[in-house]
Amino acid sequence: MWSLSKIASSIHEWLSSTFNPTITQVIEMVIAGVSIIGLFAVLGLVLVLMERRVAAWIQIRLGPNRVGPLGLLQSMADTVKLLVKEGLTPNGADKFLFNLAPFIAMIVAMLLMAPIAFAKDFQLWDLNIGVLYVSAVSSIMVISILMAGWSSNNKYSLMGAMRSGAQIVSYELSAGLAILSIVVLTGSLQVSTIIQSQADGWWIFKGHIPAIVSFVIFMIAVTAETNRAPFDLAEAESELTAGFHTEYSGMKFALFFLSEYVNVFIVCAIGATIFLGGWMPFHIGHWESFNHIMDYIPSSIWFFGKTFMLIFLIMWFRWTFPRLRIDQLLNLEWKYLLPISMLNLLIMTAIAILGWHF
Amino acid sequence: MMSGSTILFYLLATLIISCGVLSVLTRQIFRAAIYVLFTLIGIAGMYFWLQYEFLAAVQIVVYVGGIIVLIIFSIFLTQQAGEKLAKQQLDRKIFAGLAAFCGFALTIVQVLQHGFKMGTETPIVPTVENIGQRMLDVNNSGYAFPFEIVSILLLAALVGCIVIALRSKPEVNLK
Amino acid sequence: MMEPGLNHILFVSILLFFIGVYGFFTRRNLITMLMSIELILNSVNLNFIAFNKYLWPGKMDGLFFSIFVIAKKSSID
Amino acid sequence: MFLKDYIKDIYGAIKSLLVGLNRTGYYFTHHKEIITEQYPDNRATLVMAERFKGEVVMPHDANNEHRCTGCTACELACPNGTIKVVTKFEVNAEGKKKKAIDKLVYHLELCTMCNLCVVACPSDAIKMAPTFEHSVYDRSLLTKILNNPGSKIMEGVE
Repeated sequence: MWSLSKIASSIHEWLSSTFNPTITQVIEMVIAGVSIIGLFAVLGLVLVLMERRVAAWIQIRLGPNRVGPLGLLQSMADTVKLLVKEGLTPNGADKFLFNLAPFIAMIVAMLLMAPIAFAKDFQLWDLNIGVLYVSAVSSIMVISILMAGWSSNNKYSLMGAMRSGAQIVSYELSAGLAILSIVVLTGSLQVSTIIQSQADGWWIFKGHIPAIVSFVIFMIAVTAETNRAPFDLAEAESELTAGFHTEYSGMKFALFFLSEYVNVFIVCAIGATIFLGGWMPFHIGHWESFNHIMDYIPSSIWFFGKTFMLIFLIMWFRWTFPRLRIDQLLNLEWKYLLPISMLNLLIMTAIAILGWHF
Repeated sequence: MMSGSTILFYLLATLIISCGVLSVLTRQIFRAAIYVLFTLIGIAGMYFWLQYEFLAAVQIVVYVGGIIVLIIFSIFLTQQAGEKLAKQQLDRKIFAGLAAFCGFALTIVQVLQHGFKMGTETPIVPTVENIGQRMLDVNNSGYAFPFEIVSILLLAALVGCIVIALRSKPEVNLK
Repeated sequence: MMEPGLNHILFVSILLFFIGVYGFFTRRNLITMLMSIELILNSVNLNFIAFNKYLWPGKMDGLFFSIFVIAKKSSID
Repeated sequence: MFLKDYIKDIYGAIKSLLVGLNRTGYYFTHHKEIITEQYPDNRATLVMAERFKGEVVMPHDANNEHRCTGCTACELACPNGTIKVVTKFEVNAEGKKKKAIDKLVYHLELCTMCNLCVVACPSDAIKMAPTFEHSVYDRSLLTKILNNPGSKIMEGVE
């Protein structure tokens, strides 16, 4: 049976037997970087196509079916179109910050890939604050949006950036509290420990109703954090033309676009890791024979299956719900999600102390 | 041959110092905020380099996600895009530069003359578990009491904010 | 170039401190003065951490002081 | 009571969200009733709606006769000068002069398909056709003459 960790370790052995340690490390870093960039490209292509297909199916349409067989090359064609477009910089814009903003968005998305466990023993950096690292670094994202909004020298951009700033800063709280309520149960922020603790069942099943509540809150909060509908006030087409990326075109716009999809992937991967056990197969308690059958499915398939299920959920939200108004958005966070998630955290702490979880 | 960690240190130091200098010299206020942001990220990187990961994450959460966003919002609400700050007076600059340089020279001489006694104890890994247990320890020199004081301070700040926000405008008599 | 140690980190943090002081003296705008204070406090935090790491590796007091400084700063803002 | 309203709010919100998700989920899983028209492929079976307004045409019967009297009501009704009626005088069998149309010039590129000319026509000579494939390589091809060459007015239309 193939697995990603075996491939990685065989590459590592071959490299360390051929070169000295420093060069081995450099080559491994290059390989990791290139594969992350490759993953980005694949994710961009796949998620754009998936989004258009899901949207079409929900609206009883067919979706892209002209470019390539079954329209599978549609996102390739989109990429080529964006690559050959002229990248404009508006007059009166702060050129340095204007050009820097999309790269910051991209770099942040790359940094976020580090602690994600893609398969069993297949992780770039298993640091001991993994989950906190993700929620910390993802807050740099808001800076790139604010930067883009200010430096475009356009009132729509500025308004979109301000809305998005208020939105991301406030929804980060309830996303953090939802993550914390599972961290209370595991007693660790390390991604590998969190996954290991779900070897006898996923937290969403083991943690009773509070886990489900925090899962729901987490999904709502990350939908808002990634600026997707129904929380896409930052780029509300009907009011703000396109919000913070009104002035962007060509490759710079493509970077923003790609980073949005990569962010969706990352938050779904974190959600899958925390609530649904990451690469851990579906196990029921100590029912060994059943668990053994489940182990035959490779761990990477489990991880990507769960992640894409959550991505589908977020796309489902997008094509179902209408956009919220800004005051409704802030009411939802401060009057409903935050008090509920605080209460939920309290209940979860009690459950953890009393040992009521399975 | 320098090791990777040495190269990393010098890169981070260059980032911190150059962005710090740019942030106090630039005349565009938004750029100053962005340079401060890069300085803070560089310092967070320095904490990572020192293997204080928890503090680095806290630094990024609080400064980047909170304070810099707040500063940028206040810039958005008070300044015009493209407007430059007033030019500083030359004598003021000279005075400030001289004072900063003298202070810097004095301190660095002091630091270099003072021979620090390097610690020889077995180092503790600052994991989250260790930090939590040491900080909330009530017996052997834990920091439970200061922790409570700081949380009361934060609560007071929160209440103060709400009071300021709730203060209703004085009713204007239209007659 | 030498292996970076305590003195290197102290050099960086002292330089950052006086950059902040220079900014505080020259700026006339409240927001930019606040930014300079930001730099000063961060250099102090870096100092705490460096001393904790190199002089008292068995304790964590420097770390706690930095966390309190960050908390206090956020409450002031 | 405040708490009761609060919980009721949450319950109502979750219920309405689930109803919405259920509806779209139904469409997603029952992927049979497709409303997409795959246009160039289904040209043979394409059915346009009755009410679709593509361009103004003048129907002629088998004897190459139309119903237009040349009264220029359509030209007057048109808000942006799309229709130009060019009239001539015909001498009929009894030696009487009678006004008739020479050409009815129609500028498709100016037309907004507002249907006012069709409404204004007293003798129902023109109507809207459901054609929509109007793209041509030369703009002058969009200027059309509606009456066929050699056509004449139908008997009994005044």
